[in-house]
Amino acid sequence: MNGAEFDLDQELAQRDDATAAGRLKGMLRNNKVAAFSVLVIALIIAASFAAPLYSPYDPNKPSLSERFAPPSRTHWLGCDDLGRDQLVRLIYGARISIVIGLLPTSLSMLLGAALGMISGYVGGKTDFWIMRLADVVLAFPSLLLAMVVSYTLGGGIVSIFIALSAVSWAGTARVIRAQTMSLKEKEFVLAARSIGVRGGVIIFRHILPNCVPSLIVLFTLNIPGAIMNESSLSFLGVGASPPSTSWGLMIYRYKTYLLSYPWLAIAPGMAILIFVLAFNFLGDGVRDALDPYMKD
Amino acid sequence: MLRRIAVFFVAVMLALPICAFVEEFAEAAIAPGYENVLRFATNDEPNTNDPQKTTEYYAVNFQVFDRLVEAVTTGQGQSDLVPGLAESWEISPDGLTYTFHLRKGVKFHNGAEFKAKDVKYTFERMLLPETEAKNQDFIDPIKGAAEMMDGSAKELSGLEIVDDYTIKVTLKEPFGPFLASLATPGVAILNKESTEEAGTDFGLVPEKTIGTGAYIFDKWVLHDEFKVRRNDNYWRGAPELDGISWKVVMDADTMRMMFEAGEIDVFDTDLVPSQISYFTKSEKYADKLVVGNRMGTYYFTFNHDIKPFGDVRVRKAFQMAVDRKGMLDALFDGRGELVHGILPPGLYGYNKALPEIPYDPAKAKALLAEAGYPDGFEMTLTQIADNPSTLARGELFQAMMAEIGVKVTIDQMDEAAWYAVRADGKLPAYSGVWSADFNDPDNFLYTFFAPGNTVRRSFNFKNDALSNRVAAARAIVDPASRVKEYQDLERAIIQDEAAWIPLFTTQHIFVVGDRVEGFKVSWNGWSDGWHYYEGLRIKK
Amino acid sequence: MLQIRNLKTHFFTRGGVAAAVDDVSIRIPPRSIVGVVGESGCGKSVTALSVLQLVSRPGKIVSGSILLDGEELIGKPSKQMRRIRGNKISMIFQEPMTSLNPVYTVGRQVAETMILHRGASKAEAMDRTVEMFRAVGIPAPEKRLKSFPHQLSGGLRQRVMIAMAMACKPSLMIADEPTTALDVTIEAQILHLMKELERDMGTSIMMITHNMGVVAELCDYVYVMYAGKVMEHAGIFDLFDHTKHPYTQGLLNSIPKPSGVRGRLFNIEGMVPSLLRLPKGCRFSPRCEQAVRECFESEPGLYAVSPGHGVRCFLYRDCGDGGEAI
Amino acid sequence: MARYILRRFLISIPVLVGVALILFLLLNVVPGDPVTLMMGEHIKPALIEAFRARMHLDDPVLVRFGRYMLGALRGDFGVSYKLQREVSGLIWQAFPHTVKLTIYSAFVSWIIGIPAGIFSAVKHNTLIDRSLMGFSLMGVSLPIFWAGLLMQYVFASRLGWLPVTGYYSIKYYIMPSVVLGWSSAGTVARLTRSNLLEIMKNDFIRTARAKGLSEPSVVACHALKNAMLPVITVMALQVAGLLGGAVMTESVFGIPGIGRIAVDAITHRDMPLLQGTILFTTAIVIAGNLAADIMYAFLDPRIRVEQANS
Repeated sequence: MNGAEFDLDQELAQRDDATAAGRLKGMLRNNKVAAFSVLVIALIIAASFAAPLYSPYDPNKPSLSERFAPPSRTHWLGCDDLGRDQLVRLIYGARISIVIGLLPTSLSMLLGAALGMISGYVGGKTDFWIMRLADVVLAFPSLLLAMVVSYTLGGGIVSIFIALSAVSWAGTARVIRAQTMSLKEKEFVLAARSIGVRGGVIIFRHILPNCVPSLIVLFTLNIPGAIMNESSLSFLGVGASPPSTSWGLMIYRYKTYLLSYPWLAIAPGMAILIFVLAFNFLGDGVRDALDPYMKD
Repeated sequence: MLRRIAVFFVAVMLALPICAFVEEFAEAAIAPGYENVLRFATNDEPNTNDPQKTTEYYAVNFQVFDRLVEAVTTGQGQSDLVPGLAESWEISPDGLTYTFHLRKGVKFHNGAEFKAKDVKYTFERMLLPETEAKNQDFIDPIKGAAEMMDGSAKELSGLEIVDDYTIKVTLKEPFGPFLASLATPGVAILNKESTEEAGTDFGLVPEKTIGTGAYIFDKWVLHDEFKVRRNDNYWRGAPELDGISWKVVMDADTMRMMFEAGEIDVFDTDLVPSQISYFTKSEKYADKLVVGNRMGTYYFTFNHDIKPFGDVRVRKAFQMAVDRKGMLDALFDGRGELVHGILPPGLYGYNKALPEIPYDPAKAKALLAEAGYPDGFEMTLTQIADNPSTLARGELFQAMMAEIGVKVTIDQMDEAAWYAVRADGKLPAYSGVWSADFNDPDNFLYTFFAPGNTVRRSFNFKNDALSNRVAAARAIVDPASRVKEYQDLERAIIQDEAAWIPLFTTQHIFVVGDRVEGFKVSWNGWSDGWHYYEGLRIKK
Repeated sequence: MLQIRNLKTHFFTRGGVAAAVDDVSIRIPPRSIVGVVGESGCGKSVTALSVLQLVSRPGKIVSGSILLDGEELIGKPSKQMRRIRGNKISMIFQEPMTSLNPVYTVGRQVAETMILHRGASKAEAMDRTVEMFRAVGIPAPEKRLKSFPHQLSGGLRQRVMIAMAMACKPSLMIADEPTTALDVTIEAQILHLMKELERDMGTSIMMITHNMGVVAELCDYVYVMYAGKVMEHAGIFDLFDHTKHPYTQGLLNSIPKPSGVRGRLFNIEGMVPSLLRLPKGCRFSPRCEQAVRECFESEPGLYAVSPGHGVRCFLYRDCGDGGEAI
Repeated sequence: MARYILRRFLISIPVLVGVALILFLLLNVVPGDPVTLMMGEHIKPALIEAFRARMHLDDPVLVRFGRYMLGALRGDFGVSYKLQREVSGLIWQAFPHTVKLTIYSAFVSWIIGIPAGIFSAVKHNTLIDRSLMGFSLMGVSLPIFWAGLLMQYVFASRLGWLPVTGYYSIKYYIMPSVVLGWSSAGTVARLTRSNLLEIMKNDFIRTARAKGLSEPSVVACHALKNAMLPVITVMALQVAGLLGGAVMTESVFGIPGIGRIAVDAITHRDMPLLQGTILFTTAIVIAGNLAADIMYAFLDPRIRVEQANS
């Protein structure tokens, strides 16, 4: 028995929400903004992937007679410079923005988590070199690095994947490394090591599960960055292979009509704003709920 | 103590912007000194203003230098060759020897008098390998040019100084458009002494970039602005304007806002073709459009080395599958004219009688089937990334090809890779526009279809007989038979061989602000032009 | 001097309402040291924080009365309440490291109280701080003024906390487990210091602890709390010599005996119940060895076994009601 | 202290060399030949050879890297392919504009971020908290070039209050700084908020309250200073983010800074210039981190004293 002061909150937290999932559920109950964000994100994702089921127009087929048609009952957000329905293109474009938000983030998480755990667990020279590499990557202004990488690899969506993964693994690696190092000293890990369990097994059995909450937090917080970077990379005109498109590319392409046909440029910008804002709110909520380790 | 310093540092950082704000806010909106300056904008920084070392940035060169012969704009898409620094010239009957009588009393900006040695210096500098000049094409028909370029000669044997004001130029073989090519901005005349002295600073440092032109190179702030000022001692008479400035604005959409906010005087719609319909349809700008015909042709290419483009039936099918009128309407608001060959209307030697290539997707499909592709095939169209107007053209092409069953993938490459692959003859297909450097069919046919050039432009045109005729046509002296030969070649290459898909020529539209009066588009419809002509002035 | 009457402080949580302090009455006479003992979670700290009205959300004082020299503190406007905190009632905490702000010197933190409540100038306050440091036995006080908390040992830090608490000569000092985090020798010194201060300055002390040894050494009067309720209260000699409540007996048994008979340090079976799921009947019944059927069914009142000695246990029902220590 | 600074400084050298090496490899394994692009289309093969020889483009990559680093040590970063001038000169010319933009933007981000963070921490989980955080996060969620264009449209083109582009005086910097500053205000607000929340849970806050301090004084005197220490670090780290954002902002608002020439260099494959700008920017970022650490050490007595003792 110790003399800790009465802390009911903690007591409750431990009893009701012992698991990460439980705490996330609690967050959705208490944090209305985060809950609403989840709804928005889910709606956007569902709408975009179900698009072929209900879309009245082909997103890629030009219709020269309807060029720059203003918003109307048949075309809610009007038509673009080649007469394609803007709303339909926006919905289809969401897919690429979503994939770009999720895929490189997942890749970089995997890479960062793996390197971070190896670095933290093995220590020594391995740790030194991995962390110096992380320093190097973190020192680059990430957007410029992504631009260089995607320019090096040539346009196209795959190079954007690689570019975005290459710039964002380092932050993850640092956090996971720090956690691994503290977990490594925990009794259950020491016990496992003392009976000769192999390093790889320890990492997968004992360390990885304990890093999951941090990974979830990092994941939600990294997605908006990836989507924003994609839109910035589109500034160079690289990205999805035409005629398919992404939100970033739509802004890039239609910004030129901002003065004459403003809806063309405003709609994809708003879409990014809403989607990314939702992810930011969700990320904050998730971090408030799960974050035992990270401060910033 | 150290802590205090840190605190102080933070405080200063916070205070700095506030001070700056107070200090700088009360400042005039329009820069003083620009009251009588014509203000342009460009979206690309020149690499240099050395006329011999650039192939694309002539905005300053036109104003600062003069040429032996000048091409002046006489009407929309029309030009005349008039005497420049050469007062007069004689051409020998065999077309091999040109004798130029130079103008006397012309002064360079540094006060030195223009003499024959300057012409000799200019030509030899262009040809010497160590100069790394890029415009050698325009003078390489001169005898001895090849020897200079490969380093075996230090002097140009085909150029002879008769006296200070007379030079004699001998060609290797007759070259019809020689005079016209001397009028291109790349062959501007430099001053021997000052250019030698400037060394690598020539073209970069304004005060060391000396010419005889109507304006003096005044300043160049990188990524911001470059400017020329009036040459009061200009031999044709000082211009009316105090100067001309070019603002470097990377984002063309920003440029348009600057124009509307009155920060620039002339808006070049070529930089933002998407804005054409806005300006042409707006009543506000109806009387502010200055329109010139472009001496240029838009086209799609295909690489004859790549299956199935070796088959003329496929190429013809493609020619018929493109709705060129629709494309012109959609992308350029219909402001232009369809082209059925190579040469744009208005160019010397343009053939009005060329039969029209019809838009006929059904027949195109039939032709494809005949060639063995009833279900179409897949192909790649390349373009340089970050070019929305080319992309729009490509996407329309993509959709039109889909109609005849051909699936087009658009591959956006970066500029360097694109040029490198094209020079290797390996680009599968692309679209582009070619505008005349000088007013002659040679500038078009030789560029694309001469042996070697068809590879460098990724055509790989297989009809060697025609290619060789393109090269041989250069030496024809008689104007009438020259024109006939070029027209025959054009018909054979495009209408029979279907070597490319000609699209259209477009108008070049400038929107000119309230202050400006008398602005003219240069004869070839370029963005850069020689802004020394009657009537150009700024309203007071 | 301080009278807590029927104080109820509840925590309104998602899981339900937790009565952390449930009908507690405590009296602290002038110039005395009163102990409040119990396991963690018994509500002793919340009682202390309630006195200063520093219970934070989701906790809330529901009812009761807290009189300081006859003046009601509950419901006092926060501005007036602030004049009492640190001035008339001060408080020191368990962990002297984290209770001091790491980015300010200790001198400044002590002086702050005097500047705030006594309107002293900075120089005056600093002089007084030196005096206070001397009074609480900090060596080289002038030098220590400029030290940061992390530069001091735990014992010194607690002395600083005490100096801060005593700076305005309050009539009551609440000490919440002040020695738990310290070594035994340091603990003895600090306890000695507190006793001295009580004697010299006449400040009453409300001593919150789980340690019966500390109580034996320091206190005049003791309240034993369990799960939000006072289980037994008595004068120090009554409590040790005539221990009545089974829980108190358990607590006392947990003190290591000098005789060398080593039993388990704490021999009460089971855990403190969750405040959200209190057992029916007596709260202690599930752990009580002497519990009878009745104990599981209804709650005992506070019975007076002798004047000034109350016990909440059916074993002493016969002694009659009125065990409130008022 | 001096030793600490020196050690931190020495660690950053290999990082910088690593950055240079990665960049060099990245830029030199690229398909496509910048020479074709630089020299134009009618160029004779002999000239290309000459150019390649002059630029040593045919040596092995590592030899070129070594040569480059030796040059860089002397401050010679080569000559820009496109602009044909010394890269170092071009960078120095551009740098002041970027510094200005960065300082102004940082200022904006603090003005928005710090108060927003403080108020939303104090009013934790209320509507005020959510809307302040929402406002700050909105900046993070706006694509910079889109927001920039919208602002140009509204404030310059429609209202005529501000100039569209330029960098000649403070009013030219208003829009770019707001766009860029707002975009990083969210980070500052987040950090301020979470730090403050964390700090407010500390025991010494309870001590301060028990002393009788009012809630605003508790926050201002006791919590804020502790909470701001990490924020100061972030301010310096922000430099990296702002420099990245400056790429977009400078391009849209016509500020001839580092970001702008970097984009120019990317699109023109101007390797010496690109390499120089990125290396320089990275050096600034590293210097920023170093400054952050040192500043942190000065401001936090715990670290300061430890360093002094060691």
